[in-house]
Amino acid sequence: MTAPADDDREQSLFEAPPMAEQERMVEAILFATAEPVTIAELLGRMPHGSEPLEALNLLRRRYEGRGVRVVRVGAAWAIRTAPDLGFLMRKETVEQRKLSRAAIETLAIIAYHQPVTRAEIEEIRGVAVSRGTVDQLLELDWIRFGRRRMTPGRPVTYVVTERFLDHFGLESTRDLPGLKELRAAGLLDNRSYPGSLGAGEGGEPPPEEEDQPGMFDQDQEVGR
Amino acid sequence: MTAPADDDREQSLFEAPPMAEQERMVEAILFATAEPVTIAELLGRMPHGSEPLEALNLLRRRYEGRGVRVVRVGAAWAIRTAPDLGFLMRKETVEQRKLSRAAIETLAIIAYHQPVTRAEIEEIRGVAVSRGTVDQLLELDWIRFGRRRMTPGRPVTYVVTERFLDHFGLESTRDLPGLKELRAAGLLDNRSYPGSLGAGEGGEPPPEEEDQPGMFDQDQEVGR
Amino acid sequence: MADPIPFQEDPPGDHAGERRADETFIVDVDGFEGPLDLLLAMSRTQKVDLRRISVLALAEQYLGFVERARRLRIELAADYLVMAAWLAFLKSRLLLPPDPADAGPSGEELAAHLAFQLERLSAMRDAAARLMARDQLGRDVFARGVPEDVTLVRRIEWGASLLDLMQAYARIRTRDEFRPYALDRVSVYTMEEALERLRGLIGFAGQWVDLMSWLPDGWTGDPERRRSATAATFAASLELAREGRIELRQGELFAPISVRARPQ
Repeated sequence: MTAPADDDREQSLFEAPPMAEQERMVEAILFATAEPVTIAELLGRMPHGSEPLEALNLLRRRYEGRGVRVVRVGAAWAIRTAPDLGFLMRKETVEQRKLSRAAIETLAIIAYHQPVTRAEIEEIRGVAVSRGTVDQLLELDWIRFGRRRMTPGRPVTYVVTERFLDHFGLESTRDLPGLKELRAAGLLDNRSYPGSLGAGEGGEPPPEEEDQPGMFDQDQEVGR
Repeated sequence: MTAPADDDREQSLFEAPPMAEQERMVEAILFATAEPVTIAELLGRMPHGSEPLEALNLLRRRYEGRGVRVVRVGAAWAIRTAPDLGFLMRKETVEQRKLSRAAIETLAIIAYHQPVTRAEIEEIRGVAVSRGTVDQLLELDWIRFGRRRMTPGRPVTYVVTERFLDHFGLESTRDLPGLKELRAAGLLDNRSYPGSLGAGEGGEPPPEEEDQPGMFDQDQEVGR
Repeated sequence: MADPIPFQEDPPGDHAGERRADETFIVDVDGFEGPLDLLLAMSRTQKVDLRRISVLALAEQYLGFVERARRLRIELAADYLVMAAWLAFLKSRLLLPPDPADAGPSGEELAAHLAFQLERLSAMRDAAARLMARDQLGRDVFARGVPEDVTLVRRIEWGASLLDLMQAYARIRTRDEFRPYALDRVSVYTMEEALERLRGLIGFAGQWVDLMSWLPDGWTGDPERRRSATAATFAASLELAREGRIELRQGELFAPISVRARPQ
């Protein structure tokens, strides 16, 4: 066995491509998909020894100010059109299902308070959360079940998804608008009713939303 | 198209965006549109007075040598992966499996004794060689058929291939260490090779392996 | 359910917006998502920071609303009445001096919590509005229009290192106590040897000869050696018959096999 020759071969076999080439590869992979791509997936698809994160940062800088941008979505990355050019895409615009006010508020509460139980959502809104509201958000893949809360009854919690981040152009839930101020003001604390054993004793359990369709007609409440 | 005869007010009202801005627009449109886009369509979607062909040519030049390219598809334009990066669009899942003991032993005998017939391999191993074992090595392109032996029955012989040498980092089979070197390297003194329990302890021949479908089941072979 | 009956009442102020807000919740309970929502709307009429809101004033306002609704025989949902009862309790707590025997929360604590609930609900509504005002995918921002399919390829890589190979070989070779490569052939008579011998002998076999008489010397005594020599010689005779050099004959099953050179 001739050691030097062996070394050479191994070297060339596993040497990572130059960074400029890696940047091209990341570019090609991100362009080819509509879904955000994780670093792990980039690593898996690029040649051995590649450093996708560095390539991504280069690429991101390259596309600054261009018609499309490299954006981070949670633990993944994607290319998206620049928001100021949305007016050109009227043809591509997806007719979005109008969300009820209940759904929008529930979504915001989940995003800002996650992980959060249904009882906590009801406590904050002061009204029962209808099944349809949660179903709609689950269907949109904007929320999902989180861990069960380790309290009596082991209630399920809800958290927002990566698709939620992608839809609203957020890098992470830390980037939710006004999050810091809300936290500083103590408005995200789980403050329970004074002197009570648990939260939500203040009002009787709110009535079931479904039973009273006239009370807050979801289809009318649409918008913001 | 604004004719030069138009008055000043009209001119400023319909002034086309700067070319750099038009390039961004073309970029975003090509990116987000599901089908290749014609110049006429670009013209229809961009602000009045735009010159999509010029913007397109700028964009096309910008993408030269990048991971994606602006290409002509019939009478329309689209962004596509650079041809040399097509391999990235294959997601390969590689499953690493260890060769069975039977296969590695057979391979070793062929490497050390080539050209060698199946009968000779069996004689050396002290056990029948299954068809599956040989087929697997042939499929891996690590062995191939050599010349037929000029003895009764004209049995085929096996030899190792270039790919074998390549995989094991050998210039030729003459580079394979001999018994003396194996001993010097401690490979013969170590009696408890992984998986060599029977052989190491008392030369007890391994059980008959022919016609055992589970032969390639690594977990069974290796742990023996 | 409450009918949207116009209800004229002295407006609390001359501010048009305030009046409208006041009328709204008097007239149209349908527009509210429960008592907390209504209380939040009422608190807005105080035009102060929600943290400095007068909960007492709010309680009175709410109780007044319920009273008016009752006079108008407007049917209120149960939770509105529950809230009214609770606010009446809160009001008494706030107005009466604290009872030292009562270990429950003070009126101030209860009022502070209600103020917190209202502020939190208001904050979440603002947050929801800000969220929805963001650029949204498929509306303001767009993903790739023509995703290219990723071909999935499953590949099995069989791994073996040179060390594996050498160890395997060493394993085989050390079974024979490191003897050099030479098979133990003491009691094995090979077909090649038998062929060699038969080729020399057939020239002399013009007549039928018992095949067993051709066994080599030293291979007829020991049963193991005899067996090996017999097999090899028989196989060799078959090979020569195939080549057309000899003829074979056997009278019956297990009878001696005779052989002779094939007449040219």
